[in-house]
Amino acid sequence: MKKRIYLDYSATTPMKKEVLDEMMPYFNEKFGNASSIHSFGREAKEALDIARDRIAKAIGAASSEIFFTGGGSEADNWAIKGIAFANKNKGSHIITSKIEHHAVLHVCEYLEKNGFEVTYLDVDEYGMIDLEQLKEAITDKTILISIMFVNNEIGTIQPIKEIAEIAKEKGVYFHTDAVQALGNIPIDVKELGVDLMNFSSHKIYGPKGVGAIYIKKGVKIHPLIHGGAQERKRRAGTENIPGIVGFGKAAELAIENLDAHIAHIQKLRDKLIEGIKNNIDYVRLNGHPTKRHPGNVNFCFEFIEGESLLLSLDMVGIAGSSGSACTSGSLDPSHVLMAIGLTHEIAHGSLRLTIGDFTTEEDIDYVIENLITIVDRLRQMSPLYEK
Amino acid sequence: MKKRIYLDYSATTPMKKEVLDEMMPYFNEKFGNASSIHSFGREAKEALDIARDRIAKAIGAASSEIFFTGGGSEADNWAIKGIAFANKNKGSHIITSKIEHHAVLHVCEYLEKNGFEVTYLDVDEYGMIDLEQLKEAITDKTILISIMFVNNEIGTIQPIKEIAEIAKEKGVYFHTDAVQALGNIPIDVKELGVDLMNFSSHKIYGPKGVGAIYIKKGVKIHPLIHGGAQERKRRAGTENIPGIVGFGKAAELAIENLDAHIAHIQKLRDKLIEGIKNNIDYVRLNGHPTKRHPGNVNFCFEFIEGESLLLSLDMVGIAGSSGSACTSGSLDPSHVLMAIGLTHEIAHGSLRLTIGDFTTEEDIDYVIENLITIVDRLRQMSPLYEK
Amino acid sequence: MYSEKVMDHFMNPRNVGEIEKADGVGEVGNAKCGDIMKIYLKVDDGIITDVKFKTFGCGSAIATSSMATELIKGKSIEEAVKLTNNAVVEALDGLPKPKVHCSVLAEQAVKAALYDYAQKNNIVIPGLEDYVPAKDVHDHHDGDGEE
Amino acid sequence: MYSEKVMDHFMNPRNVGEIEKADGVGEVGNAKCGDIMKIYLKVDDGIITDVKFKTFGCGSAIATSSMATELIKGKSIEEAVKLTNNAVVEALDGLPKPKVHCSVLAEQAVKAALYDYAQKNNIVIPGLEDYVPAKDVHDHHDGDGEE
Ligand SMILES: Cc1ncc(COP(=O)(O)O)c(C=O)c1O
Ligand SMILES: Cc1ncc(COP(=O)(O)O)c(C=O)c1O
Ligand code: FES
Ligand code: FES
Repeated sequence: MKKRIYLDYSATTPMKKEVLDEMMPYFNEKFGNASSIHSFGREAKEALDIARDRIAKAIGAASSEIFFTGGGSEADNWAIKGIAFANKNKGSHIITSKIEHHAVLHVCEYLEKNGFEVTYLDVDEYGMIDLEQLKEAITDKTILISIMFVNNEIGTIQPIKEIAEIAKEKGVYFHTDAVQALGNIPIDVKELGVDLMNFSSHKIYGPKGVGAIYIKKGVKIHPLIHGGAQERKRRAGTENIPGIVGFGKAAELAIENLDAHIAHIQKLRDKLIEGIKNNIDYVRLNGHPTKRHPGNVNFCFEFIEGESLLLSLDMVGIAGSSGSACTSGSLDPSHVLMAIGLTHEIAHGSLRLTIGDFTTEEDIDYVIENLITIVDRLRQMSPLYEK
Repeated sequence: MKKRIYLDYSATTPMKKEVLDEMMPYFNEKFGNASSIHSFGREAKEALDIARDRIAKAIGAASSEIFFTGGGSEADNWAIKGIAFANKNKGSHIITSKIEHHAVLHVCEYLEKNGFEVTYLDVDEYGMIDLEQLKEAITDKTILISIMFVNNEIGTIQPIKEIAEIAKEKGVYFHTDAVQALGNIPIDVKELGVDLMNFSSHKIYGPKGVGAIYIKKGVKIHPLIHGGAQERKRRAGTENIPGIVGFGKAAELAIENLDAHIAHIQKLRDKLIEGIKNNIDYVRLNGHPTKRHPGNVNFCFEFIEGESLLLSLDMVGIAGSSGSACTSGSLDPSHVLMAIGLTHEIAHGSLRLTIGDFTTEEDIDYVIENLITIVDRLRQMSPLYEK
Repeated sequence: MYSEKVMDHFMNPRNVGEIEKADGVGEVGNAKCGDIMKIYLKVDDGIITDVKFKTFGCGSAIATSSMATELIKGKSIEEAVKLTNNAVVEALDGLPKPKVHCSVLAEQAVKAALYDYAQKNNIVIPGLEDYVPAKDVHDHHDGDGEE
Repeated sequence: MYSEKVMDHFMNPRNVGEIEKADGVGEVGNAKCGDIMKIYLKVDDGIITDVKFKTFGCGSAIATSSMATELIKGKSIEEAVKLTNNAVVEALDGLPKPKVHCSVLAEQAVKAALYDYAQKNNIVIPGLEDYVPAKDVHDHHDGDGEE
């Protein structure tokens, strides 16, 4: 078979074998509904409890503060709409940043159309928010700050603890989207002091279609999905037991292997960054040089366009992603690349390669080698490039 | 191993082997994100398209009218909130029934707290709504009628086509929760004339945590989960490809085997109903005698309480469910049993046994035999029973 | 969900039945959810020599009835009146939180039977001086989901 | 996502490059998303004898540039001016819906080059009488999701 190198771990990950093994009995043996009181139901309930404990342990929370959802996006929607509607008597102002995931941004835009006011904080050229700007943005009417932990495109890590302190001081809830953080940097919700934090299983070698949210005890929030009394009446719907079991296992593995995982991907990340910088002209590393996701590589290649780059890489078996307008499905290039101050033209030539546990040194060598040729070929075709 | 007889197919089903087989490659081989343009992404996208086609075919819809969700409850929430908020300029009145699933009822109650008005239609002793009462309930401000297709507790089947005609005539959207209908009665959305219909995979031998909604072309609806541009910008979140693939396969199998499936479970259902009626005194069949889910058996046993009955059945390996207050998690017995006019005392002794593809004649014999003994034992303990 | 002890007392309840010509009978219940517990006492010389129960209710209600009767059998009425629902729960190795209230029903049924005995014999049992027979002691809390 | 033909024209684009001292040059693009297409024509006796392109854009933009140049090479300017984006799309066995607009860029680039030729030679090409050079022909529609 043709060589295939997956460098899109921030988009989604393959499931680990241990995760699948753990899930298997729950598909057609222990298949009960966790709400049923018979033995089939109790088996499911036990599995649910274990998974919840594992997630709780992974982030230093109490099990009763963990709620499962159908994914990271649902959890983002829940956090923001849930807090907004439950606390609108206190105020109607929300603060977020310009580089949030769309599952946060589009919810905020929806709320703006429904009587809420939203401040979108700027970021600097590295994608970092400004704590002073945050402080100034807080008003009497502010009920929620939502700032992501690790950016999914450029990998920048925000100062979550400092933000939490500011929020706490002002008596404002603080939510952080930690979908890209879990399993890639250590997390302790109590030490960080956040009120809400959400996760997605398929980013940490777990199954797709499962997520979770940490809701600190005492936080006032409405459900997003009403109905049955599952998840302590906060999130209705028959629990996806195999999915939740897999997520729990994936979280457990992620924490057990955290140091080795980080060391492995960081080494390869740095090798890739150096390889590109040393071999290709007119490139620019996006994101923060040090406060960055250990597996994230994001470059702009001037004079060429991202989709062409992705397609060319795909032809040699390399899977990456881009913030180019041509792949975005909207009129504009990535809002994150715009927010860090790139021009449309430069943002167009962005390439994100994200490294994971199954990436090897040889993969990186192969990528660098092919990237050199491909970038050159596309530049030769470009009306913007004059050699 | 101890005998285990699962008679709770309306709560959830085991996955069929063919379903699991179809899902397997998508966990860690074809694991891409369907939004990615590389080969891993395209494999996922293809699988997604096939599954969507299968669901569409199963209900006579166009593929572009099918949207995947994280379950039946999410789809109910989406249908009702989505229509309510998108059409509130037209009116703020919703009509539903007293026997809907909580994923409909609790959404309606939530909307009542947020400026909407809701009419809850009565049902007769068999659980049927009254079309005249429906007609009378419709006002200038009515924007949505939501009436379930097949009731999950007592199995009663509503006259969906007639309701759709009334809705159409009045220019009101009509949603039906078909979670218990799919795979148990033939469905053709075009012939029925409904605007929205939702489903849940784990009720038809597919995986948990996946659902779908049919939204007729042209229906004005807001998303419930905002974010990425998945599902044609209507439902954000990385698609649960293995889950969706499994659901698609399950729907395909359900339709292929529909006649045999119905014949099989109906025969066993009738055998169980007769067995109970002929051997145990003071019992009452709940639900409609003929317009009923082919696998649904729901009886009240006077003088005893449902949880005790379930526990006793569980001790001999039989898994069922009950509408008793003691199992409901709320102060009251099943709202469905109340709506068909049962007293608290009678509703207390309810038992639902739901039959599926893996149920056998011997299972039914075993259940009848044990039920006779158990009911007698519990009645001997009951202060209400005088023999 | 239930401990082994609860399941044992549910499946093999002790002291089920009625006592003809009982010295004290107590019936308590919750009009709303319909659970009913009835306890019969035989008292000799201030000692509970026999006790029986009938219960219409959940597994926990039956098990707590059974355990409560066991705990007061052979005891003096002064001891029996001190029986708390917590003692019953403990003796059963615990109950799921939403089921703890069923044990209150058992405590109340015992008290009601003792009160009946006191009334019939025109005595005052220490600890029952202020007792007012209550039928409605049963409320449900949080719980599990549903399919 | 893309047909085999598109991928072929993307990976092995025909007529890439520039023509020095071209008889007509057209450049179109979308200020917003930054895609740019440049077409060079060599015209002899009303016949397009050579054509080259350079494109900064997506796979579809490159493939449609390549196909467009193939379709007009050897044709008369009267024929070339009739080239529609639909013809280019068809020749490529179709394009995904959100990518159809890239083919419009190709049509416009050809027209711009022909217009430039007409201007330089002071002639009027039938079908280009009302042509106004437009830079902004590129808009994006619906699309796929994101992780
Ligand atoms: C009629 C009905 N609607 C909705 C649901 C909710 O579906 P899910 O459990 O997939 O959220 C169920 C079952 O749980 C049901 O029976
Ligand atoms: C930062 C971030 N937030 C939210 C999400 C959404 O998660 P999901 O795809 O599970 O809905 C993603 C990825 O998709 C992400 O990277
Ligand atoms: S050039 Fe932008 S999408 Fe084709
Ligand atoms: S008697 Fe109703 S819950 Fe125990």
